[in-house]
Amino acid sequence: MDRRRFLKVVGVTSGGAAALSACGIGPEPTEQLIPYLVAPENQVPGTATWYATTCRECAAGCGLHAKVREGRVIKLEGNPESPINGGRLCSRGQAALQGLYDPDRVTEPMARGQSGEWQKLTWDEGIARLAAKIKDARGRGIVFVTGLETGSFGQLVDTWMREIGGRHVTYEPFAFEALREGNRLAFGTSAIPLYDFANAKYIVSFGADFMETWLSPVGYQNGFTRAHAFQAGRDASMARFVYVGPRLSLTGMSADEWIAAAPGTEGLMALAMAHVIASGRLAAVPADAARLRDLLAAHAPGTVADAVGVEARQIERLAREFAASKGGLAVAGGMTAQYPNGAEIVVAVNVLNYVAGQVGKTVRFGPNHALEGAGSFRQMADLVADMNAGRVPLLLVHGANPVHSLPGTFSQALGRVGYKVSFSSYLDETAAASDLVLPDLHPLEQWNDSQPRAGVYALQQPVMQPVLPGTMHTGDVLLRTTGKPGTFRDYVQTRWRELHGRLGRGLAFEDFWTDALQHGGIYRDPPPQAVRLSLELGKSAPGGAKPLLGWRPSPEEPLLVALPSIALHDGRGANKSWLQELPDPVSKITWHAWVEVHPETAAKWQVVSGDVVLLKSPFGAVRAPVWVSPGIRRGVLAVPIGQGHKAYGRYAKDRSFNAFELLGDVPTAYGGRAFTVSVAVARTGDHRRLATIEGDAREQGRGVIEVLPLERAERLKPGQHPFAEHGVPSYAERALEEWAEAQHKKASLGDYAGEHPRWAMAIDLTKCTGCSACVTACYAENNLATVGEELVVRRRQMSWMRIERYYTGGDHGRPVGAVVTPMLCQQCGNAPCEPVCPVYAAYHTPDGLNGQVYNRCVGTRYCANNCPYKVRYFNWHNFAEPGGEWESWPDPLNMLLNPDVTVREKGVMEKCTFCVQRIRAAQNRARLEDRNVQDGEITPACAQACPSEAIVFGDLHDTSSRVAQLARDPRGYHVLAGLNTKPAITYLARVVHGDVAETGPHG
Amino acid sequence: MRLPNPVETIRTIFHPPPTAGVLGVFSHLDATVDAIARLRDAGHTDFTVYSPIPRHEIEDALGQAVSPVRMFTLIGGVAGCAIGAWITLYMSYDWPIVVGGKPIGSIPPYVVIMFEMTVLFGALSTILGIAFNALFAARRLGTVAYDSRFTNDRFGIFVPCEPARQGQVEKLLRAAGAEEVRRA
Amino acid sequence: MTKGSGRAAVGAAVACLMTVPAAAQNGQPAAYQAPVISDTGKLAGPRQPLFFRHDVHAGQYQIPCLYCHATVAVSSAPGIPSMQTCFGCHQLVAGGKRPFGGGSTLSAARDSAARAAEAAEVRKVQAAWLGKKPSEWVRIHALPGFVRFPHMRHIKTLGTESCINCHGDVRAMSQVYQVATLKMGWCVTCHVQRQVSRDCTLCHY
Amino acid sequence: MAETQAPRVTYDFVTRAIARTLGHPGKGYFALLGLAVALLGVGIVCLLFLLRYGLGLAGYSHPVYWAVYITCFVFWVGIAHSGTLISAILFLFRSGWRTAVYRTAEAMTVFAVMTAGLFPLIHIGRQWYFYWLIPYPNERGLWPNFKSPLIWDEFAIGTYFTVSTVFLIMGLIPDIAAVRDVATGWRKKLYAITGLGWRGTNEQWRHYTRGYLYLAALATPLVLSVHSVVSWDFAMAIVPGWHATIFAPYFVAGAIYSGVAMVITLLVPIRKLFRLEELITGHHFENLAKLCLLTGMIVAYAYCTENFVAWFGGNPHERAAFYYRAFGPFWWASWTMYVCNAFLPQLLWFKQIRTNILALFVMSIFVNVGMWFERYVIIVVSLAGEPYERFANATYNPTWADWGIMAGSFGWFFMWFLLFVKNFPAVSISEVKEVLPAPRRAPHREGAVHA
Repeated sequence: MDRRRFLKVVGVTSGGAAALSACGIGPEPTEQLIPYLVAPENQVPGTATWYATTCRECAAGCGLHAKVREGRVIKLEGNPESPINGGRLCSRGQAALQGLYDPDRVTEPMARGQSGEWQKLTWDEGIARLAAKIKDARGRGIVFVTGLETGSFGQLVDTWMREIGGRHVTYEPFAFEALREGNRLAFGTSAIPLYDFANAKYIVSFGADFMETWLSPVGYQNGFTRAHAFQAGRDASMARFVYVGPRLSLTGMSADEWIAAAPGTEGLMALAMAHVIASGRLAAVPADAARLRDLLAAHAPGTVADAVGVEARQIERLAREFAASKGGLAVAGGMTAQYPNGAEIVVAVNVLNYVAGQVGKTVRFGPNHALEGAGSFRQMADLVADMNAGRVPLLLVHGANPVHSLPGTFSQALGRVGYKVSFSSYLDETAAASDLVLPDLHPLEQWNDSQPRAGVYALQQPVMQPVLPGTMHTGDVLLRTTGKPGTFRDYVQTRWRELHGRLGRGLAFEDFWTDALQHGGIYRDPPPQAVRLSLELGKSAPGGAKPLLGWRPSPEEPLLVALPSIALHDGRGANKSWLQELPDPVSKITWHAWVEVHPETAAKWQVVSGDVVLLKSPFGAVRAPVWVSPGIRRGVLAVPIGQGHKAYGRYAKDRSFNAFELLGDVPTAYGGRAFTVSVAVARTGDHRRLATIEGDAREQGRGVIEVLPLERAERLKPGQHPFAEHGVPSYAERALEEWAEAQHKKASLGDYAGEHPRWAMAIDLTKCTGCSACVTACYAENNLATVGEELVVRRRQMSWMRIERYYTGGDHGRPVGAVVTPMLCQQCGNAPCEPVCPVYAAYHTPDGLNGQVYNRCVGTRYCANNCPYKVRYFNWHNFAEPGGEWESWPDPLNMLLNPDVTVREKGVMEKCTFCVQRIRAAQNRARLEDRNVQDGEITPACAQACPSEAIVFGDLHDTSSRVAQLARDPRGYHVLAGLNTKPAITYLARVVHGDVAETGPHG
Repeated sequence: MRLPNPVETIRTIFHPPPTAGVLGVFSHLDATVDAIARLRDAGHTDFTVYSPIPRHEIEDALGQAVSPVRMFTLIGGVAGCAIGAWITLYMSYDWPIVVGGKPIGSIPPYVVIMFEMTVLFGALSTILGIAFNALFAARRLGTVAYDSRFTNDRFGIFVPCEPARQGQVEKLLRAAGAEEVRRA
Repeated sequence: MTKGSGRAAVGAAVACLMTVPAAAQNGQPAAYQAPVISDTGKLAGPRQPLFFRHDVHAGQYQIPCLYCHATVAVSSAPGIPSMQTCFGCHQLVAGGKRPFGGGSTLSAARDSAARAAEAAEVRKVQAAWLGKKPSEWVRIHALPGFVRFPHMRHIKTLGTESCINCHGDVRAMSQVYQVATLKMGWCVTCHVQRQVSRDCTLCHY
Repeated sequence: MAETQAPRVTYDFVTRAIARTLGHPGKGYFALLGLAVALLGVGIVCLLFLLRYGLGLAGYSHPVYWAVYITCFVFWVGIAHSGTLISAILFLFRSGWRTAVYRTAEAMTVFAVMTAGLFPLIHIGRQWYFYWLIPYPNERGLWPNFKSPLIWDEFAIGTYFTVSTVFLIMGLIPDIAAVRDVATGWRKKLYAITGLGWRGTNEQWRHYTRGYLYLAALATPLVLSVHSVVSWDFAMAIVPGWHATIFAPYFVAGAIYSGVAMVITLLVPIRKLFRLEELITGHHFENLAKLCLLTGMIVAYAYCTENFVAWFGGNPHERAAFYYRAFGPFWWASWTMYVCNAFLPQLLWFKQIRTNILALFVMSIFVNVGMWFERYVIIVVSLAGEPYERFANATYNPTWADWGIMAGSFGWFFMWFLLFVKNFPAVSISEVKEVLPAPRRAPHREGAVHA
């Protein structure tokens, strides 16, 4: 595929028309049809083209497939060939699209005028100004701050900085210093290994949120569910997962056991487990582990139990199980556990893995994570010091927003910097504080490459021409500033020529290059790297003492944990309405931040959910609405990171509070930043209604979620149906069936006569983690409107896919847990919503869907009242009205609208239809090729995105299809089956280790 | 020949020439009833009785047949029911759409429509019947003498007859107790 | 009433359909010569920026529809030809040299004038290509935003000559205008006649 | 009952007394009319906003998809019921006391239905497509879904409006003729036309009385059907708190209950305003009060049944729904309804209350409020309380758009009512005369036959 030709295309052309015709219900006026000047190859109007590229929303570097219609990229999906994410993609990755079409992007170069106002510049002026500034700052401490750049761009910056005597600081707010330092202390290498969840038999996470922001969440979640899924007949069928941490995070919700150890003592617990294993010789303990004797001796379960707040017996049990599983994996180093002694905890966990002989098995050095190359928080602190000392005449910032993540210090220091240049595409806090803004292209418009993991050479290609002609790739800007020849694309290619030399495998470079473009990069398995316990480790533990008990939170003040938001990450996602409106998987709160409080603590303070409290730390104070949750340890508070922007755009600005303001800016011993701080709490007397989608935190035994203990699940034989409705005598059963049959006959007329597929879905609750990637996928695929905070407060969110999170236990001393289930239209066979519609807008299609004909709907909303699953959503306002108060797609966001799906008008009911547009597309394709639709050919957006592959779609009437087999699974059940709605969605009961987690009083 | 003046024709339709006869005004019900009896004995048949309210004394005295309005009601009702059945079933089968797994044409819900249509058409045709019979088709309406007290507190009897026989009728009415008698 | 007219329209369409393949086989329209248009004001349909003559291209020279609307058989959208496609021929074909329908009746003067006019239109095409300014066609057949019409399925079922069912016989149109109502009743009547599904979600989603 | 009438109440007196009410209206009347029109204006403004910006302006939330508008719809339909009941059913039962009050009740019925009918149109999302609910032949070849209770509603309300209107007009004809013959000026012209040339001949009475009888016979089942159909809008749905077999009788009783209360509310001032004390006596009010008590008891019984079945049936959803009603965030609404509809009316057991017109007036207001809240509780609280999916339940707060349009509906109703009572006989002249002793030469036992 020849990119140069594609980029020569003049005008987005009838793509614009397609977008128009997708907007609003009702015929459009006559519009212009502007033909291409040159028809681009592999672009068929009305048919999507896919381009492979790489996601740059976080350091994981997942592979992308970008869906392009008439020159506009309209959806992002995972690249199945990428070893990082294997075709899956998280919400953040999918929302990159909204970053591309962000209505608040900087359209052209700007510079501060005398009176501080912005002046538009031409690129020549801008580049000239930059060159001039560099000329007189040359050699006097130019600093270039970028995000983690492991590819050509990073290299370009490095070499350039070397030339002009500057320095290059890569800044990631979540740089995992503790993890790197911990590995260095334990193994002498600060590399971040590959954690092989998929082959683990027993997983213990010490505060590592590997489903949210920890290293490579999509890949790790996928691996985790492979290990943790229940599969009848599989030996040692289901790995056990224990989560140790102060807060029941999204990751913790999937755990079979949640242990809220005292914050900071996770390390002790790990060592105690290591102690048990080593002393009991429960595993093939490596010889050199003997050096740890003193260290472990000091951490017998009995000694640490009180400190940790966990009974010694429990620690011993865990240790035995961990060792016995012969596939244990312990992970640590998440932000929520990044205490001042974070590194020590990682060391302890490394010791546990090592003692259990898992290093090299489930913990594999070699395919190391790119974050190893990220700068540390200490470097940032040094930079701030230099800036304050006036040693930084020129500061260049790209792909980082330190003013937001380091409020206070950095912004103050900025004042002492001679000249500040930002290459940000958005006017974020840092860009707003700079003197010159040279807007970069969005990663989806860029040439670039990266190495998210050793052996993975990921390539980025522009999947469409720049949305804003006034923006320029920073790489090109640098090349032009330095007067180097060629474009950045050539620069990338020269690097790849060198790569071709090493990995070419005899291919001609052009083929090698094209191959890489088509597959999104080159994927190789690097050689495994053997590690041994570092010699320091034994020494660093003078026997007897408790070296790893370096830090304990102050007992009187509550400890606050700042947690990375799965949606907003460090705040970079805050200007994307999809991510703002995505309910947090745990709190189900949208559009604003909150502070999590344990019920008992709340009772003590006499606050309820929604009460606004003042949180004061030594570093700052914020006002935060309380959310009372059983999923947090007593006396611990948690606030999400990412909100509270002072700039950055319409969706992010002045929204809630910035958790970074509470955190310290002094580097910890391991050169990182502590994400915990002791705070003082004061009631303000204010109250607000939380913008949550949660109605009731308890399932109340309504049979929405069924849970099976593993022992029972394993004993289930095919054909058994433990969840089938009881109480109907067999003769009545027969009579009912005959009656239903007669009804069906009377309904098989016209289009309904003959054979039809019955589209159906199976959702495995053992796999579903609640990560909500499917929700964003649905927003992207089906043109769902985002409604904004005020309307969510009124419960008017439009999300067709609702992830329900119910807490379990917590009363009568039962352990607190959580169960999640995706709730979407069940496409009932006997749908209550259909007969009540006076105009047949809701009706049953021959292939078993609940059709919803938007243009026929008059909006009586009777269907929504009568839907027991409450999965119908109403357009209360006109969300597509340009410039309207509730506009959801301000230009150019409307360019991401899917032309295959009608944009609904005000006053119309809408709902999930199993992505009927994809079904029809597949049927059209099959018809053209004179064949039937194959099983697995149709994948709804939610199933496609699901990182844990929990959703399976297909034809129920095709008995050989995967969904039909799963529908017969003994674990299968229908939600509210007692209503005889005959849903098309079969849920597979969640299997848990140990006894059933009560889902409610009647459960 | 000259064409008839349309205005004239319409006037003659709405203001027909008065019928000759005698009008008796009664203030008492029993007197009126008495008069009716005497008139019938005297062989008068097509006289008109005015009363401010319906009284079956008068009806009995006149020995009227039952009003044909009931046929209107019956026919209307039956027609309504049929129409109700037809639209529901025809419209269901014209474009068969399945909702809630129910049969295309399911009678129970349609009974409601049929019932309502029965009442609607029954009522409307009843009104038609009354209007047709009582207001428009009433014999000699507007041509017979009338007194505005008849809607208030007086009863009245108008006996059409050629001037020659008016004398007897007057006498008869007076004898029956008419408080006032005049020729028209 | 409306329904009736819809049926009539389809009847007509079906009639055309039956004549066309036959015509195609014995190459009947070879004799067809597109008329000279001196006054475009009288023509039906919206005035296009470029007086493109379907009757000349598809009628007189029998260029198949798919030559320009290439994707109609594989995609839901028929595709408008790129200027490159036009120029592909018109860098050689200057225009104004074709045999005129009823040309014999034209006086020499009017004949040359007409040829000059057609040549001028062709020069517009060349100008558009060289000036990299694609001409902005006025859309004629537009469906509401809530309707999906997969062209390829209809072509697959009815054949590549079936365009006229809905678009009328553009081979005889000097300027294209809308023939069928393209309203729902009209679509449904055809679907009913051909006994194909009229399930709502075939077109509405 | 003839004996109870003072001798001075003669035919002539009746005619004059009622014709007098049609005289030139006073300041008070215009003040009331102005107020009504002002309220209507408020409603119209709110409606315009609703049309422009969407239903989001009202207080709906995710599970509460029906709220104040449907509440008002059911409320007004309920009000409409007593009219036809009094005029038709009591007519068939030949209960003489109805004659003085049925005209007011009937007018109220017609205007209440006119008001109720607006709400379904207002509350739908795309009001401009309301006509898609009507089965008319269209280009698309689509018909409405007769399985939907909303279509039943459309037919029931449509029929009810038509029939009660013609019923009202029928009853009016002889009376208009009567006032025609005593009126002067433009009113005489008006009544000459609207009187349709009525003269009270034996022919006219013959057909008229018959036809009236059949109309009554048709209207009676209609009354019962209409509110049954309205109740099925809820009973046919599977929402806990809606899906109950007792709904039809429960709603019909409630409707008549609220209707009778509204009749009292309207009659008391009219009686004062038009000085009709001789015609509308304490006797009439006491009968109305008894009717109130009867229907009130039925409603109270329905409340008990609902709650008992919810508890005894053991269906967790049902139980939760009724528990939520009584003790959830909407407890105040539920208890307003229980107190106003079930407890307060027990006072009507005492004759002193039944015969004390002021007390009845106050009581009727309470019942009206209570019945409005009954509908609010059934609709809003059921939807909010137990939507099966625990996760999806939510609360509900009405907004200015809800209150504004509700106020407008009252304005609309009273505007028509006031215009009516000043221009047409608000009390039936001929029927009141019917229950008076007919003038006779010889004394004659009357009442026994007719009253």
